[in-house]
Amino acid sequence: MLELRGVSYRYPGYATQVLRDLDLTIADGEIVGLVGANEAGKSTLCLVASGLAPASIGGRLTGSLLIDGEPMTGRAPHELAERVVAGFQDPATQRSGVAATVFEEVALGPMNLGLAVAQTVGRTRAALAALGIEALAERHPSRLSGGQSQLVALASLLVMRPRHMVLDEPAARLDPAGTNLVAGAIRALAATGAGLLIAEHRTDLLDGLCGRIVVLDGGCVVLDGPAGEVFADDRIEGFGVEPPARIRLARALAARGLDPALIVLDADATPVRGVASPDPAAAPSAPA
Amino acid sequence: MTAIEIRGLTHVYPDGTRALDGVDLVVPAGQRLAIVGQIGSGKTTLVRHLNGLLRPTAGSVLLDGLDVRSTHVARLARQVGLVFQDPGAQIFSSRVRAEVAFGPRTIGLRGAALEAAVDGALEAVGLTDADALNPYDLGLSRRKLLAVASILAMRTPVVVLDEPTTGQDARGTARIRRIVADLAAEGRTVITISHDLRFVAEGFERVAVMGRGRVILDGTPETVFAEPSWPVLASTSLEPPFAARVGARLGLGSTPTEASLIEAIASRSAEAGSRRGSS
Amino acid sequence: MRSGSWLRVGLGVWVAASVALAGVLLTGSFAGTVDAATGAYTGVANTVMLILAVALLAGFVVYAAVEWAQTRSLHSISSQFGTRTIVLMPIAIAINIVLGQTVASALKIPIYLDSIGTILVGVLAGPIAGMLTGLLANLIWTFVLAGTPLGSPYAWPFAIVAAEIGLLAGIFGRLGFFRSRPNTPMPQLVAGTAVAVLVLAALAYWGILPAYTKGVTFFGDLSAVSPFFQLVALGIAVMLVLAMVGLVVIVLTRRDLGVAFIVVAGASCGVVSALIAAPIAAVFFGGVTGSGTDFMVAAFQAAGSNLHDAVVQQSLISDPIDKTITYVIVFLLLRTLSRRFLARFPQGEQAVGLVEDQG
Amino acid sequence: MGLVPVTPGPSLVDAGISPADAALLRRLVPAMPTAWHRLNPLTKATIAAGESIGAFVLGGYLGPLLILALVIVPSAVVARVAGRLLRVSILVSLPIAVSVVLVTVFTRAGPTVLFTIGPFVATLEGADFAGQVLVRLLVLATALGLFGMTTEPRALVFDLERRGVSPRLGFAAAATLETIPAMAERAAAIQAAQRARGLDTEGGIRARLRGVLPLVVPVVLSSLTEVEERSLALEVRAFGRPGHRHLLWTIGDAAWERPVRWGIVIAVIGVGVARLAGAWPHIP
Repeated sequence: MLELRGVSYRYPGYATQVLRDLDLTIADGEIVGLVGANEAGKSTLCLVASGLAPASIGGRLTGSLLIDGEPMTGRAPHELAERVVAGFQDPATQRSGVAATVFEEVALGPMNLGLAVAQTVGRTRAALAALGIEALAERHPSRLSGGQSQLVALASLLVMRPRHMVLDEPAARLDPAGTNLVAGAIRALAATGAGLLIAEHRTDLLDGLCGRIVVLDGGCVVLDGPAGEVFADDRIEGFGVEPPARIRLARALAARGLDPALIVLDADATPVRGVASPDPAAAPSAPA
Repeated sequence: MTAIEIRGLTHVYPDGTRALDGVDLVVPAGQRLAIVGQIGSGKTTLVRHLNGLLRPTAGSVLLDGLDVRSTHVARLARQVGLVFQDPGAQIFSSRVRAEVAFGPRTIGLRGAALEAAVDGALEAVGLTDADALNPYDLGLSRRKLLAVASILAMRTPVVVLDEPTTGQDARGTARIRRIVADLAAEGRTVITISHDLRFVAEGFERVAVMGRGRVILDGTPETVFAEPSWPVLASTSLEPPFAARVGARLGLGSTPTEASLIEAIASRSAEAGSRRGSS
Repeated sequence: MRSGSWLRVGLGVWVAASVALAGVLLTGSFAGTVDAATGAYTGVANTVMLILAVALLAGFVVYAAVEWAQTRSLHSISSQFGTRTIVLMPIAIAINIVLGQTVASALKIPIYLDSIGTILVGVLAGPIAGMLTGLLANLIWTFVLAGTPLGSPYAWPFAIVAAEIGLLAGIFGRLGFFRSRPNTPMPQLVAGTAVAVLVLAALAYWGILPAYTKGVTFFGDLSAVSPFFQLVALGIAVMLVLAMVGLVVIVLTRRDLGVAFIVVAGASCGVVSALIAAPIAAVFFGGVTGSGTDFMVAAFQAAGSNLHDAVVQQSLISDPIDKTITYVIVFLLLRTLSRRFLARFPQGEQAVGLVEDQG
Repeated sequence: MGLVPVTPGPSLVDAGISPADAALLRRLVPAMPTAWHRLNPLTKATIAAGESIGAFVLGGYLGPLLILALVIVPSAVVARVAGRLLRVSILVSLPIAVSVVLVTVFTRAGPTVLFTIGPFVATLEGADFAGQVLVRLLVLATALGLFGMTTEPRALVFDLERRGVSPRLGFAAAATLETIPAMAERAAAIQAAQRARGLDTEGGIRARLRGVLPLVVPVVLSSLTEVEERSLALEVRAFGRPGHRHLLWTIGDAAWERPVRWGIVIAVIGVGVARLAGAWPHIP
């Protein structure tokens, strides 16, 4: 369980509070989506939730970060590493730059923890298998596609066996092929039972993946609830968040006086053929 | 205004990779063109020929009939403004305003004209009240808008945007769409490279699909995203926009944008309604 | 500092002093006289400077060894090296190698500019981090990059010079020489510039000119000196005056006294580096570096200086220019940096004078 | 000296590692085709440093040439890199060699004149000094070239870490390999971006001077952004944790290699002190 209680934070050298008296709880195994306009504080929240702010960055945190009820104040970053980890946008800067193979890159974390070679090898194999990238084990980490590099970065986090993972726009810099790879990987991470907090603009990626959605505006949590409810809430556009396609289309149809049910999408947001085909017989009584 | 003619353009990099393999593309002045295709299909290489950063190995690039090779790069910058994908590759001033002023000042603007160009560009990207800030105190999204502003201020007849919507939120993308529309309204040619096919379908009148260094499909969003073209899109690992997929599934023909999809459904229902009314 | 650390520092200083003394006695530098036969000037200054640098390094090694013996760890040193400083090092080394070559080739003048990264680390992360980065940079340039096109087998002897550059940059950074002082009031501006010009003149008079006029005072009898050297000394004097006039103009127009501070710091680092690098270049490479400055060495030798003096005379021209330009570039860089970066480095905010209440 | 057989491969702790994993770990170890490659990296580094400092300390022609003939060349033959080593060493030392000849031959004062070209007088002493410097440079280039071609930098860094050097310093050294090419690419991309905004980089000195800051500042600023992101990514993987790490693989260190290393160090220091104290006989 990861908790932020009454958290406010400002960066070193700056007076403005970027997060203001914010509460957030992520239960074990829960997948939470974090949305909000740019500079609403999403990245800062990710840094605070992973303990990097203030442990690594410095700055001023009031309130507390608790993991399984234990306050993390004053802990060094490496003490947090087995509890909560953070992933970032750019696959290149998440590479250590000192490993000649993907296997050694992923094994870096356990080695830093001082584990015995047998344990490091075991954990690394498990992490590569969980994300389905065993085939990349002996490839050079800098000669992979954007999507593959991001998967290696996620494996390098999973190998730490954290209870919580915070991912700040993991697919932001990827092409469609890479984005699909990462979306699949996130589902695999969810299946390992780790709690996930994922910051992302494209609500379609979060729709159907996250149980809960938190909306951030001006450094405060303004909405926190089940994904279906939050995405259907009309206020989110005011917070600079665009609802997923299915809701946009439903609203557009309703605005034209048509029945929103004309377009029905199955779980992974692909249009279902037939059900909504406006066959005169099956068409509901469209308003005259 | 500037029309662009690209004839049989081929480019082979020193390490032997054949990035462009005979590209033919004519872009009339004032057109909004989107170039799409997977990473490595030659998109960025192509646009770098427009402002002379790269020289053709074979073929030619003409700006208003003038061969790019005969013009000095610094002077080409007056005609073709190129906004790079990574804002960090350009920003070097300690104030937003000074950063935007760099381009126009380098091509010779001074005094009131310079200030007007800067103000106009800051206004277009919504950074008017942030002009005294340090560019690195802006978030990544506003830094990208700053990079766009620094090119807009040069008032070039051709503006090229490389992946403008990456990392932008809904408001940022909407602002970029407005900028594209305003530029087109002023009769300037706008070319973008983008993976965001919804932004492409909604904001551009022509789409050139590139695959392995060639233009493999060229047409309006309606034709390029229609179901018959899907195999070609797949060959350069592109997925048609969501609205196009829904439209095809519902047998409504080509609906590249959500607006066109709703329109098609509305007309289909009205038609069904009238048939039932008359039977 | 706790008692243990007094012991370490005391031992380190004692060893450094003894190494310096032994060095001087061994090479008999203090007896520096004008060499009767060729009238050449036995370069007292540079051998002393080299000995001091070696002594400093020996003192540092002893300090570290004692700390290791006491605590089985090098905490007082490694704590200076947070993750951020360690990650900055390879990037600083890459900046040295890549940026130095790109800018030097862009400007097409024979300066090295290969210490921008080392100076940056010194200012942002502190003197010891700067020193170690300088040392590591040259060793890596030779050993780790050996066999690659970028590697240079001739970089490692100058590791000690790079260490000194990093150390000085760290000290100047801590003392605030890199602080921009925008729109300083006019009286302070004039006073500050005057002091800077005086310091530069003194630095030139005692540091640079002696190597060219064979120990003869500027206004004294010039006849004993070969005409070639009179010309060179005159040329340097004119160049220095021009530089100072330029400095005054820049400081007054930009109203930033910081420029005066940084030029003084750059020039002094240039002189110190020249004095240390000269003997190394002479001993290891016969005074040759393969770059444009070799022709100056040849010219001085043709005019009668022996190898040692010729190299000193050459580096006393090129190093101060190179280091001053590098210091000014780093100064302008720091002025552009947003607090977002500076605040996260151990000495970042202190170097640029943004120390805000952290409370 | 380099022909003595080396103990088999890297030492692998086989406790609790499956055969498949053990095979994988062996594949991680850089290829070491010859006996010379299989020497411990620190030994090869000490040999390279010993050869180059020895050449300077011995001075003259005989010393450096003996080092070259009796140590460097045979080792290069054993390591099967002799051809490439010669080519690369010549290439690397050519620019500096040309300067040495020009500077010393023509400017060193000396009684015996060989020939004169215009104002320049070539003296025998000049040629002799130039010859000595050239031989030293050749030894330096070949010694370090041989080390570079037969040792994977990461092997040296891991070996030093095994001996107690902090992994953080090892990281700084090893990370340079990937950082430098990336920095070169970034500088080129930035120069392209600024030229796209009208910055003229081929003009006169004033134009070029104006081009310095628009190139230097973005390179440094974007590097500092990268430092920030890299630091966070490493902290999250417990990079900051003090203490010993169990490395996946290390290069074996044969029993005889330690005395050889110390022998080289002592020999070079001995000759150096003797030379300083003037007790060393002058050999040409």
